[in-house]
Amino acid sequence: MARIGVFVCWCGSNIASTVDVKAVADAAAKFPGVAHAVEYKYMCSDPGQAMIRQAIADKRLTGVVVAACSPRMHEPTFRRLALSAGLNPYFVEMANIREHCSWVHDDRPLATTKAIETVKMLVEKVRRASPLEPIRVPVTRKAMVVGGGIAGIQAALDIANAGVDVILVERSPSIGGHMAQLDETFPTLDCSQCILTPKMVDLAQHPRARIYTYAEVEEVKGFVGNFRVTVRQKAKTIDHAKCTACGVCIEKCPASVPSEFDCGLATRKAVYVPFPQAVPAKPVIDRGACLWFTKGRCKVCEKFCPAGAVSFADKDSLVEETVGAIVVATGFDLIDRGLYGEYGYGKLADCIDGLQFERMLSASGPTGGKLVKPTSGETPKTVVFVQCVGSRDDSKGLPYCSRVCCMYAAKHAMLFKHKVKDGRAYIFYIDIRAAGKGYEEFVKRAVDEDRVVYLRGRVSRMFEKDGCVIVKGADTLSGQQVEIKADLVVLATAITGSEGVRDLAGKLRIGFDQYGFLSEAHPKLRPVETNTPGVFLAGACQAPKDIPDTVSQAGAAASKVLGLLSSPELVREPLVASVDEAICIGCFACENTCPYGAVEHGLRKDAETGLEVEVAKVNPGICEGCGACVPVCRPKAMDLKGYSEEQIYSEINALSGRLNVKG
Amino acid sequence: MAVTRPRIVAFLCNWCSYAGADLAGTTRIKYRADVRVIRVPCSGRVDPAFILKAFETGADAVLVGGCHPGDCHYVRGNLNARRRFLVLRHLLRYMGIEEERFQVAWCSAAEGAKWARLVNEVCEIAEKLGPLKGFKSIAGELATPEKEITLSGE
Amino acid sequence: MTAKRDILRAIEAARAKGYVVFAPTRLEGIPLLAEIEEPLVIDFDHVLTVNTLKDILLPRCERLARLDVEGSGIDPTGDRDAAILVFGSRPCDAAALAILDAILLGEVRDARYERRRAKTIIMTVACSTCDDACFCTSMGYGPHDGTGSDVLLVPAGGGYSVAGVSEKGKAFLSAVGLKEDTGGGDAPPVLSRKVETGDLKAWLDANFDNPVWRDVSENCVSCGTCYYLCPTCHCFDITDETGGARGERLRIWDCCSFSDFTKMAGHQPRRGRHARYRQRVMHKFAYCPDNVGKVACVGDGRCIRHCPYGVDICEVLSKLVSTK
Amino acid sequence: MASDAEAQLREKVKDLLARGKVKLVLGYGKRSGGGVRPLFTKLPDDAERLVWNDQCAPNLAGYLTREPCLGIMHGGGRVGIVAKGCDVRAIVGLVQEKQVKREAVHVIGLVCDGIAAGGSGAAGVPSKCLECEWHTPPMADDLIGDKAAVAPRAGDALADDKRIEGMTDEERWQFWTALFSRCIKCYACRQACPLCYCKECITEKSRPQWIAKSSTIRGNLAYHFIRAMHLAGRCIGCEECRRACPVGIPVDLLSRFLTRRVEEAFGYKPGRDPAEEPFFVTSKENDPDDFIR
Repeated sequence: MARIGVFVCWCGSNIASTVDVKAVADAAAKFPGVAHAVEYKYMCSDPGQAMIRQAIADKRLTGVVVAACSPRMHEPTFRRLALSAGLNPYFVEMANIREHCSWVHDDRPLATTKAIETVKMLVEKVRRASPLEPIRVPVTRKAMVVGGGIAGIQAALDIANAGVDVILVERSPSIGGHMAQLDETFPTLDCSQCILTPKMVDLAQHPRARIYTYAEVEEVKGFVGNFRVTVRQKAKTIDHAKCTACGVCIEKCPASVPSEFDCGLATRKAVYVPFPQAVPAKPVIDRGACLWFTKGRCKVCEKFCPAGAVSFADKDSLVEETVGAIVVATGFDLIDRGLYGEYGYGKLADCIDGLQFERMLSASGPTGGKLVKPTSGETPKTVVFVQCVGSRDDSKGLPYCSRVCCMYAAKHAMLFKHKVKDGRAYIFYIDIRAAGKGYEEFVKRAVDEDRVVYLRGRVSRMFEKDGCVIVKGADTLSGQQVEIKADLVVLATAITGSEGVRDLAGKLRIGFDQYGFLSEAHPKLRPVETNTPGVFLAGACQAPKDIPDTVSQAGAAASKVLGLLSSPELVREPLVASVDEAICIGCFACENTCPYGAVEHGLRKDAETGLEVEVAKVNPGICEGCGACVPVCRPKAMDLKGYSEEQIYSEINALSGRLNVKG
Repeated sequence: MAVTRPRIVAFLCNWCSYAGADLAGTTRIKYRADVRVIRVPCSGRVDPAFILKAFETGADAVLVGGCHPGDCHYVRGNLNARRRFLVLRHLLRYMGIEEERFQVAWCSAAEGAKWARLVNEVCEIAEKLGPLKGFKSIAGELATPEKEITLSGE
Repeated sequence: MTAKRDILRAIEAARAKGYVVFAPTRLEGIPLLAEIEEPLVIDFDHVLTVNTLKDILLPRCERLARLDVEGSGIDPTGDRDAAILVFGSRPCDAAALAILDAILLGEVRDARYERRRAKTIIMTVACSTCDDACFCTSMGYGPHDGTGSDVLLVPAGGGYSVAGVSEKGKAFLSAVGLKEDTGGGDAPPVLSRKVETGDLKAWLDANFDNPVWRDVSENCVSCGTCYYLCPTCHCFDITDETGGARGERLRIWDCCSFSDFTKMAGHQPRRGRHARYRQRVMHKFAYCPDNVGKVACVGDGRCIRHCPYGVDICEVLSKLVSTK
Repeated sequence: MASDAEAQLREKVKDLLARGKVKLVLGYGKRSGGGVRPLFTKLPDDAERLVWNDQCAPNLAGYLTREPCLGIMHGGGRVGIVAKGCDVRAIVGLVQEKQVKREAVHVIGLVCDGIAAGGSGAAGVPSKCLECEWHTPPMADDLIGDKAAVAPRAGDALADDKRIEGMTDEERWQFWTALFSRCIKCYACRQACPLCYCKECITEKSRPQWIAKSSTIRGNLAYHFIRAMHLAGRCIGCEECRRACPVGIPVDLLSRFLTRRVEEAFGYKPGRDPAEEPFFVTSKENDPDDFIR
């Protein structure tokens, strides 16, 4: 027999001024199953809580309804209280008679009626409640980071430094990512590699870190605390255990292809190390370019390798790693300039993108840091930088701002001027967005000290004319059409999610938008979490970011991971779905509906036929408790704890029979 | 006895609509007191049986509040529900219950004002249509009479 | 011979005396036994109504009590006291009452059934036609049989011969001013169906576990049609239905072919359609004879006529007895 | 439905059973006193008793989720089934909903140009035959019958619908309550429905009791209301429920109406393709939402 206690809160005058709290308590006292009903000034205050604790003991209450503010406010408070008083916390419900009643109604009788009926509903709900225990899931104290750019490196380092094992998976032959391609970084103009490479080395040598380069995530099974990730180690064809990184193979290799790292401004061999400071510094063979794999002859490298490290028999291998949490740091790509007919479809040789310009600037780059006009090799005198190429351009389907272009365009212009003292730099912009620490000052420097010319407007067309690129655009400030005869044009092309990220998102069951950026769980309050518990985001894979933001998000992701892995087991709210296997007919509508893959297959011996039939089972470690599976279960074998069929039925049922409160 | 006021039963998802209703409170936006709120984790939890039962037990209109598409705390619960609700509205109409008596709204945690407006609108709809007689007429023994109590006067 | 109009007059007279009158009518072409306000709607031409006297004496849904947890608590409810006249039901249905009486008014008496039975007059109209599902003769009854009736009307020429079968019936006749005249009625129709069941009872007693049960029940999909339309099936369930603080306790029909039959009592002991179908046959042709000395089948043929999947009790019975 | 089709059918079934391709074939046999009824064909010689004519209304798919078929399929055996277009759509539904493994059934599809008037309870030609787009089954292992010979029936499949749509809300409510107050809750409609395969129906749930058990109008309406929702977008319109109803309620009206609405709104037609996901377990960002505030 239920013995429910109802505690009506005045919340000072917040509730009492509009709701007749005494009438509510009196009415509640008469509800079936209610053993005790009182009102008090502040239920959440110490005396208020003491009062409830006392009543639970004295009146041997089996359930508690606190009629006060929103459960989103104080439900945890009163559930904790119940626990401390020896009552299962899930026997506590809150009737929201403040936010949903006293604060939004003036009419005392009507507000009081609503309060009474609301209390009645929750009394009925509590009467049908069942005791629930927190779900405990053992946790594997190890993390995986996908992507070896600055975001991944930083996250991995932070995790490893905290004493937790970490595995980093990078698709290319070396970690480092885009940051390794950059020359100097805004707003301080310090050398990118000088600050990045030490981190790369730290990670490579870290006792708690393991790096898979030239590898990709093949499959992800399991769930938060225990992901089972299968990693595909692509065949390197060079045995790194034997390789001494002497470089002879590279020297001798006859096959050359455009270098990804140098953005096609230079070539690399089929057997290659992407860049001098690469980690690992040992080469792999690009089978797409290797003559042996494409034409079936050569094997020169094998002949010359002193260490006998070349193994053409090498195959892709699959490795399974169990980790408790995953950080996705897959970074970004630049959009294809081919989108822009008006800019020559990316076919103008003297028109390059920002990353190519970075390579050109870099001392270790294809030109050794010398700026050249690709067509002639001369030093460019006039350089036009164009911002928002793709970004903020609905006509190209990219409405968003790529966030870093304003800054790097300014940086590029400056660095150009530093190298070519008598050069002229023009920047076409729409707005200047320099909202970072020291950013505005940086742009100002470009204008004041380096005399960079800013033109507000879009470039309408550019085409090649006697060895130069003619750039036509509008200067919307002077209201004039401008035409510039440029030696070199640098396009700040828009940033999108990196290629292949959609597959990965599918494997991890996390969302992404149409531009390939991964979805955070909440844009403001859960910016590094995803909708899959245990999977976090760092860096440009979530949205365009500059290095400082990327590094801080990487740190945030790392701290989330460390928080998650800080205890040997995971404690989750027990408000999850569960299946009555005796009723389940195995149509698995629940499985198709569940956004988390929490429904698994089990076997049940059917009482009627004696056959072993497949039935649905909910993995409480994965279930998020949304209850989407219940309405699609026709026989109602599925139910949701805490919002059970019976509880909701009773709440609705409690409303039959109107109440009229007379003033 | 007072004129019978409309009875609206609302199922609100915990993350958006319920929070939106909370916001209406914290910002003291006034609206009609004829709504009774049932909190559910997600609009995807709302079963057609809930709506049927609500009508059976005297609701003149039912309102389901969920997150805007894309904002669902559970990724796509609201979208799955949307399909059911569309079908349910057809069924209600086909059975002779004005489909306007069943309303669905996307209401975010930031839309306190929208929540207040929704309640008032649905109340007006219910008043325009008048009390839902159908289910009352078949409730038989289960038709519970109205009760009256008076304020404590304190 | 009594003219039809005199009979209709008698029905009017009964209504005048406060009888509630049930008679065969047609609803969208379907013959149904229903309460009538006006004798002219009575349908004399049907073979057999879809529903049976059970609808009146053992209704498919009957309130046992009202509940109000916030008010008066639980109070038992009776039903209306008016006397009932059932006109135009067929001999097989009337015969079924004799069986129901034996079961429900044995040492355990069903008070509600008894009360209603006592105030009900069964005015049977004997059959002038039959269809290929009828097999009353095989069950020891016939198209002109009076078993279970209070009054029996047998078609005679254009009209009817009238006989008071029970004392109750005779009294009723004089009360409504209808004279008995048992002058020769028309010849009864001849049934095409004949069931050879041999010593069915002995076979049933000996063959509870015979695999043939699976074969004969293959077509059965465990719906309640045969039970709900059967004039002698009488199993029921009791359900409480609530709305808010109000509720009612109802007695409703239940059916041994449902997979949740007797779930209330814990579990359905009969696993599989064959077991449930066997129960139905056993109950009618073995258990009832054991318990009340009567076979619980009158050969009205509804279960054959209305089975969506052509389960034919006659074929089943002959198949059973012919199985070793 | 030429009798040579019947002959071919018998041949085919005889052969399948003889070669042990299937352990059992669900087909039609003669029913005493005219008409047909399901025939469980187990031995090659039984094939002679199979019939195929315009009386073959019953949808046999429902037997696939019952014994003995369940046991056979579970043991790795195959079950043959004689099926018209509408019946096959039910089988497709069962495959979609994981009740039957495609490879466990051998579908003997029959080209069908409609069953006889009154074949599904209602007077006149069954409306399912009037709107039939499946004279040739959408899925079959063997196909018997001449596609060319199909002569579609004349008549308006949506006549009932139009009548009901033409009513006022008040009239519609009266119409349904009058209709359903006739229901005796014998559950013949449920048991006959090939897609009502639940072992324990929600009507049997008492905690909570969403659907009043009694056959009061209250209970009947709730039952048919929920049933319609459960069949929306799943009902393949075989009219078994209507055919089975002893008191002549056109039980299929609701679920078929809803299924048409589902097709309009989501372009989904049940029983088309076994690989298709049931519509109610998925959703699209661009689903219709004009009714949402």
